[in-house]
Amino acid sequence: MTDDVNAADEAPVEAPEESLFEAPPMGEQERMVEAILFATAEPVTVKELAGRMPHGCDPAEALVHLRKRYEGRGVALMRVGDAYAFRTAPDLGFLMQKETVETRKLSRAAVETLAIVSYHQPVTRAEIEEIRGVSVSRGTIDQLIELEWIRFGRRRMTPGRPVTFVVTQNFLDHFGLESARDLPGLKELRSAGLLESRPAPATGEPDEDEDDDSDQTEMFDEA
Amino acid sequence: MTDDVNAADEAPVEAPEESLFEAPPMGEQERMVEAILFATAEPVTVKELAGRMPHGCDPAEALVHLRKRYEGRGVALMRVGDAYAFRTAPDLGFLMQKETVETRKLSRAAVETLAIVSYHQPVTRAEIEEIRGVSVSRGTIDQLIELEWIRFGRRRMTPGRPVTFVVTQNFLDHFGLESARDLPGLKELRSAGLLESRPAPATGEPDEDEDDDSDQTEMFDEA
Amino acid sequence: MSDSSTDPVIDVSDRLAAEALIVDVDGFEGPLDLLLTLSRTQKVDLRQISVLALAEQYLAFIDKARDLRLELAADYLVMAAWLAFLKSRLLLPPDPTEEGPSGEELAAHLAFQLERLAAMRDAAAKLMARDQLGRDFFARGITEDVTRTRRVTYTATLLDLMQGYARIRTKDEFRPFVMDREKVFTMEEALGRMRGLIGFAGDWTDILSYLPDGWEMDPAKRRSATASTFAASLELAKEGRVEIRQSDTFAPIQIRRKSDDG
Repeated sequence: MTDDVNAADEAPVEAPEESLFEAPPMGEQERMVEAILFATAEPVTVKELAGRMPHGCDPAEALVHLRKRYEGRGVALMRVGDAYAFRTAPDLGFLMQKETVETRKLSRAAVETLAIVSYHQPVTRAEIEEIRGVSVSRGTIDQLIELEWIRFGRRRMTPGRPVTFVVTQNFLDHFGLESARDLPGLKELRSAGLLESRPAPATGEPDEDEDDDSDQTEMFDEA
Repeated sequence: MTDDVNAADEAPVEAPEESLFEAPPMGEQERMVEAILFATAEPVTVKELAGRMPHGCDPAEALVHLRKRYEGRGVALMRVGDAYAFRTAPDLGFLMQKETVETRKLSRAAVETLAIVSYHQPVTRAEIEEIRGVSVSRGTIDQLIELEWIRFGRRRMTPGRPVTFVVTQNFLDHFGLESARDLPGLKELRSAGLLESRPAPATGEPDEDEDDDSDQTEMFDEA
Repeated sequence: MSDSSTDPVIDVSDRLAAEALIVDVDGFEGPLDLLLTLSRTQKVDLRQISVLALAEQYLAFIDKARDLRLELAADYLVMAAWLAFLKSRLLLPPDPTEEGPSGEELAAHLAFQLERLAAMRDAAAKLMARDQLGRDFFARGITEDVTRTRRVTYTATLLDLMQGYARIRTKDEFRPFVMDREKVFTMEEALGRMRGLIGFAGDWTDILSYLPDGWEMDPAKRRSATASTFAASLELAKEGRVEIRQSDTFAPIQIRRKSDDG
């Protein structure tokens, strides 16, 4: 067309949208590409850019300039297939993640398992299951380990050498305990009204609590 | 940590997300703001920016730098109320036919009501009617609320405690206004006394007037 | 705000406009809007407008509309009445005994209202003429959602923990209660026992003597065994194998084997 050698040298004064036959200066073209890539909902091909820009524009060249301009910036001009788009600089991806911390209540199974570990540590999985009267899912244990509330203790010196679980310092911190021994015994729980169920029938084993405590102490000394 | 005095002088190579106690260099902060604002179509408040950036960052300052950087580019950093957003330069709108959102043409009543709310805010429905000399149909208000251009403001502390209407951030964003103070001709209109709600001489409710003015000033200062 | 849009020289256009007004009466947004349009025919700044002339124009308009039997909304008529009143006030010399605002005050307020409405119209036009989002300037097309990494932290209180433990332990305590079933002497057990013994019971015997060994002392056990033994006795009586008697209320219940004749 009328693109002659001098066209590029001309001053970028004239309104670009009017110059149908003379391409706007490269700086303007760069702005155009920038605006189009910014506003378009998907990556844009060079062909598409050329179609949307005034006649005689060279989007490919404008892209080269633009890409350079965005080097090291917070967004980068990226090639996506044969199209182009602005993308967040890879190192800033972390800004696109808003961590919403959602606090959920621990499941009943987890609470019970944790309670058993804290009262009976070191305790094996089989023992937990015996006390709870139901099997303990792998997930429950994993969750408590992930929360860093329980960890593996020493292996029990019994056949099969099962691993034991003990509570962690994190656990003590979270529950505001100096040591797991500070956990209230059953009797205290009952007097505090924490045993929602009726007191044990007539036979009540009054020394159980004591047992508990002593057991526990023993266990902790071991741990 | 290993952050010593020289750390600040060093190139911004180190991962910014780690420096909990030392803010990343301003250049980095600028990149972060750029990335965050590029990633969303909605204006982002300074507070929100600060919330997403590492500790100790000063997004307000980064915004100043960033705004300067984008001056004259194909996209511009715009202030919208107390939020910021990137928008394509208005002179390049012609490139964006594809993106143009066909908006329902507002009725004359809606346009006038919108203008009255924006210039007189906070304004009651009765005041809008007084200015226009006709009753305002429910649909007109509804339409403007639906467009999220106006919203309910505080109730007026006058008998009946009427609700007031004010314009929204969306309104500012849509019309490219930094704040309601930047409405065209606002100052002239005010000095001409045309933003007063003068009661008709026959039925004098002079105190309503006072309230009005003070509220309004407050509102605009706030904005 | 000057209405320079129409050529001020030609009077005819005004008349045509005024006529057009009548045709377009529905196109007005109320009497104030009509007044504002009429005022434009005065070709002066709204601040210098002759309210008297305007009132006359308006009243003339209303008269014409009536002649044409156009239905006018009530507020147009109210305005007409008010303007007629205003006109009379403006024309007559002020009566010092009369209360209320003077004609000038009323006229000034009307002029203010018109000016304000015109100003708002102007402002509205300026507002709509601004560059608009989605029409002249555009927001980011490819938005990146802030991936909300929902980090779930689980929490439990010490109370949860203790309650959990209590729950388990009370379940434990419940087990001995289940064991208590050992203290229950079922009717089946009683039947089995009595079937074995009944053959030896030729004479009336207190059923309490049929209680199993060791069940007499513990009250709970005795209650259970007594009940089941009694029930078993009834069952045996039904089978026709024993006879039951009780001499008096609360007296011992006695049974004996029924003499079998076959």
